[in-house]
Amino acid sequence: MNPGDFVEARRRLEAKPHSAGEKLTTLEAAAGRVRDGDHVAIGGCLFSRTPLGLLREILRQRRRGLTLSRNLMCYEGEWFMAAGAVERVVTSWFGIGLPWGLSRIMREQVESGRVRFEEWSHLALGLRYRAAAAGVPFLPTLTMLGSDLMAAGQAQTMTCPFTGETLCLVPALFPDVALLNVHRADRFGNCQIDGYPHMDVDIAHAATTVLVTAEEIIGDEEIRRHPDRTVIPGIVVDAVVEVPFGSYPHECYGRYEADFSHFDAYVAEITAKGTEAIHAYLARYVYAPRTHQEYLALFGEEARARQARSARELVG
Amino acid sequence: MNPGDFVEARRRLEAKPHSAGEKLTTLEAAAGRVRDGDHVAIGGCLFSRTPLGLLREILRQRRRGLTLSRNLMCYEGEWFMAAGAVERVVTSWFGIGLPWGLSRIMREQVESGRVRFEEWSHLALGLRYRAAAAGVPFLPTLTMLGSDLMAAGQAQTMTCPFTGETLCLVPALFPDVALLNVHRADRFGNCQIDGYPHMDVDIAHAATTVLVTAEEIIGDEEIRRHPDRTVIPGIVVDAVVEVPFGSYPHECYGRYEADFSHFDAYVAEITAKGTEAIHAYLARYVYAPRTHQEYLALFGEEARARQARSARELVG
Amino acid sequence: MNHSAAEVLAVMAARQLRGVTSLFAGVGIPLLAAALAQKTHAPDLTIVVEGGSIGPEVIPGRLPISTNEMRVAHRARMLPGITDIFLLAQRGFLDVGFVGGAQIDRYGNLNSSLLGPHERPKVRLPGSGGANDIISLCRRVMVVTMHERRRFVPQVDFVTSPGFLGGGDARRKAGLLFGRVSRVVTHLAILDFEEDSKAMRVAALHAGVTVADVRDNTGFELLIPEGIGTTEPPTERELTVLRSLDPDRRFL
Amino acid sequence: MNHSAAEVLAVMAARQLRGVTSLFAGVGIPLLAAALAQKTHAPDLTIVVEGGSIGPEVIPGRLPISTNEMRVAHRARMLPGITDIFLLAQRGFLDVGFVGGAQIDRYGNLNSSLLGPHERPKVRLPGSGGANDIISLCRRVMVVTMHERRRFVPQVDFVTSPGFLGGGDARRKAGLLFGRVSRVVTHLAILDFEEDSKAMRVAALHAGVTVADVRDNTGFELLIPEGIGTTEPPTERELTVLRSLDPDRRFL
Repeated sequence: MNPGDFVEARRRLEAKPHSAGEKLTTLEAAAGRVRDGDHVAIGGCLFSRTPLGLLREILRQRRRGLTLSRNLMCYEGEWFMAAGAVERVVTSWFGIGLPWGLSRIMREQVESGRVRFEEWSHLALGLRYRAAAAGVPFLPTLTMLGSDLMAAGQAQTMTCPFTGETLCLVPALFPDVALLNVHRADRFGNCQIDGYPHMDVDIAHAATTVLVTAEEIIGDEEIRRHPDRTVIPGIVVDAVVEVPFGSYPHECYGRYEADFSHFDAYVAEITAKGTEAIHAYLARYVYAPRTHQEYLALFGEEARARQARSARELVG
Repeated sequence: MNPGDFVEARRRLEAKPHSAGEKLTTLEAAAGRVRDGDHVAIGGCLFSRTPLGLLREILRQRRRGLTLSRNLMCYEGEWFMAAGAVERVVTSWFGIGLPWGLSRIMREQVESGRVRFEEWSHLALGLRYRAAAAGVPFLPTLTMLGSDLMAAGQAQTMTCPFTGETLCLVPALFPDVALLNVHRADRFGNCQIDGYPHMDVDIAHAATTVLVTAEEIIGDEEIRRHPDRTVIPGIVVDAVVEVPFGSYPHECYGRYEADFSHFDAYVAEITAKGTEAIHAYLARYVYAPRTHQEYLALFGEEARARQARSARELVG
Repeated sequence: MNHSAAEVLAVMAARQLRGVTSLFAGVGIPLLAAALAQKTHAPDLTIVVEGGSIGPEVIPGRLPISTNEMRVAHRARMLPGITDIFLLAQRGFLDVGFVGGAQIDRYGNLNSSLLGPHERPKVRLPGSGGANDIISLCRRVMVVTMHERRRFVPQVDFVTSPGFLGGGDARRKAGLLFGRVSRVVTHLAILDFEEDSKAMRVAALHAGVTVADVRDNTGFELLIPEGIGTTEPPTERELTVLRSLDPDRRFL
Repeated sequence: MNHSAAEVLAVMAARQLRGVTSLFAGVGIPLLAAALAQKTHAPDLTIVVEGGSIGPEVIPGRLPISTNEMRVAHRARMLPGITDIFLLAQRGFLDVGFVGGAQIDRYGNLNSSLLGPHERPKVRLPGSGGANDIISLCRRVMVVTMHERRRFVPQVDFVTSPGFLGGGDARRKAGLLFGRVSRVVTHLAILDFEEDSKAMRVAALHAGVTVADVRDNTGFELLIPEGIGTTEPPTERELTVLRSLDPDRRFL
């Protein structure tokens, strides 16, 4: 799809079977809606509310040729690269976090030309999703002007018809699929998020298909009691799965803090053994566990309880 | 200011003394920041969360030559017209509510040419505030195209550089002053709203000066306990006044329902006696009460308690 | 069962919502029609109201007066801002929108802005509100209106909400790529638009209504195809449900 | 009191915040500098972090690692979405932004994207994140960086975040109407830009640093005006407060 092709994007949305009914399903069935070659947008930001449950299941289903987009991409990006599942990443930043330095896996894959890295500024990428969410081909902005990001991406400049000033136009970004992990959802897909909203709302409206994991599925009465906490309406959502600790060992605001000791070990292994280490990691954490429960068991209940306590201390 | 002149709008914002400190003040001092000829944007929608306290005080201070903008304008628009305070209204709809028919006062003032009526579609007006809130000169949209609203307003069409399709560009609307009534604010101006957000957030960011009444001023610890409920940051607010029942007899979500019997009486008087009736109304409800308490006393405690009960029944 | 013109209108509008999953509706008859559909043949219908409510439930006897008051938020599932709720329609999430207007012409254009010349109107009406947005952005739009000669005019004084503009492909040429007015539901008939010319056409008459009745109440030449059908009259069940929603008959 | 290069950097950056009411800051030294300023001479300073936090407080010993994790939300007053928080800057609400980069050139342009040719980089760096947005949109921007020759290059390999581009009025001509890089704060000196050419210039040296030290650590010709002053060394109070914020010296 051409950048900003809102006509095609809307036709896809209209052609899709949609319903206002129930959407509860399994991780397997939800992830099964992703096709080889799809553009998959990932909710959350860096190691916050990453939909790791869905991402692991997509890898288990051995998808190929994907485009991944995310505002700040964390080690899930490395997984898809090492697994040979991704051809292109669209992001404003790729790493694990300042203390862990440059991503060795990403450098190998991008510098060798195996994976294409399309860089946008953080705001520009946010506006691309927002344009798509609004069903328009672009949004005007004052960011990115004059920088080499203009030529690297597909942004254009225009002369404002009202003021004569130069503006940057960033084209809408319409993902095929959006993956989100939220705090609460009802069975119709109405979603509530606590704390940081990140870019999830725009991503959900921008994508053709929206797959959601929720830390908790709540009842009809509960969603109706606080409708002003709902940020994504069920009518835009296609699948909902209850996945407690769905972002673990990344963080979920107020519920559990990220487990940085896991990050330390992950990076230390890659630093010591390179690509081999990430394959071992994928085998252990992605391919081996047959269920989300088996995955969580690898971390232990005590660690989860500790991270949950820690979260309450920070933002309780 | 020309439509969409974001450069001038930003320079005004930068030139304004601003602070991250306390902003608690009185209705009188807050309203005193409005100048003759200002463009005043009104928060809420129709008879929901109208900042009536501020509006009454502006009338008491006998401002002249104002532009009023509001998405759906209710009888506060009639007050300003009858008081000779307004030259121009920018809105998508003007009335009191379906059951009360056309606004007689508005018709007289507009049809005689005394007041200019600039009509935009509801979304287009929302996007004008949103463009201003984002500091850009326009936003693209597919609404209004082909209609006579295009020629009536200052919207333009453009050919999309990405897709070749025709788009409508609505110019940013930068009010001089925004008036809002919110549920809760802290002394720094951080605002929380329950229920309908209407267009308040965009209006606050679009205006140069932001005046807020809050049903309740809350403490530092309380705002910090639920930062994800804050929708307007203190750094954009200039004055905060605690005004319980600040929209009464209009509604405030969850706190009090609109008192339609008051609307009935108001319209019946105007239907019977015309302009004379509205002057009598202004004398009684706007000019006579020296304080907000005196104003509320005109309605009686019992009515307020009834409307508060009613609100809890509806959305408790 | 005897019934009023408003009741026929509400029942006929409700019947258009079979299979519809999301509807943009205003208050009054449109909201009543939506609630009726929900309680009969469209239980999964999500009602969306421009004031900022998704999935509200109508409280019998306490019908909302405006699109943005608490009554429209009753038991809602989400309360987005007004601009955002219209953007849902712009993105293509809304199946159907209901609109009305003071005037409608043969190409389905609606006027709710003013009567007389633009610059110095004889009657300044309330204005578009969301009507222009709904007709421009929803997938399909149905006009729901009483059928009166002063309302069905050859050409509207002001195009507040574009139907097919001058007919043919004029709407598409103006940049309105999505949506269209698919039906006009009145208390006399169901009307649609001829494929090529986009001129208004009678699709079905309500029981007891003749072509002459429709013509008499229309200020322009309607297309009248051969063998027009007749709609089923409102059933007792439909009327009972409808009246239970508006027992004071504020809108019915 | 003895002090590290990072401590000098944090103290000098903090001192730039006198009178500043709102600051866009990243994690690490910039956030430490902001917290130090808040606890000393800028009690009213509102810290804004791109991950979506307004007015958070730093927990001593529990410094955030990323701009969008819970630690940055601690005692915040608002948590807007990421796009919205940048739009605050675009509208003009943010007084000052702190940025950094892997390379900086004589016109204050920054590179955090890649080393080597664009199409096939020798080193692919993490990317802009919000750096480009902060430098494009805040009223004033200060670069906060260690002063190293490999970092201070004649021309950046890639302009991730535009300073004055080619100098003179190039920035304005590119459409960047607002904001500018006003200062470069390093562990050796405070630098600014000459009014017309926009070339980098030494404004003040830190105690014990010579012009030769600065030259040795800069890969291009700096403007060196007559009579450059010297900054006050970090005070005991500044260092004490700073160290109390980062007792494990993760960043200091």
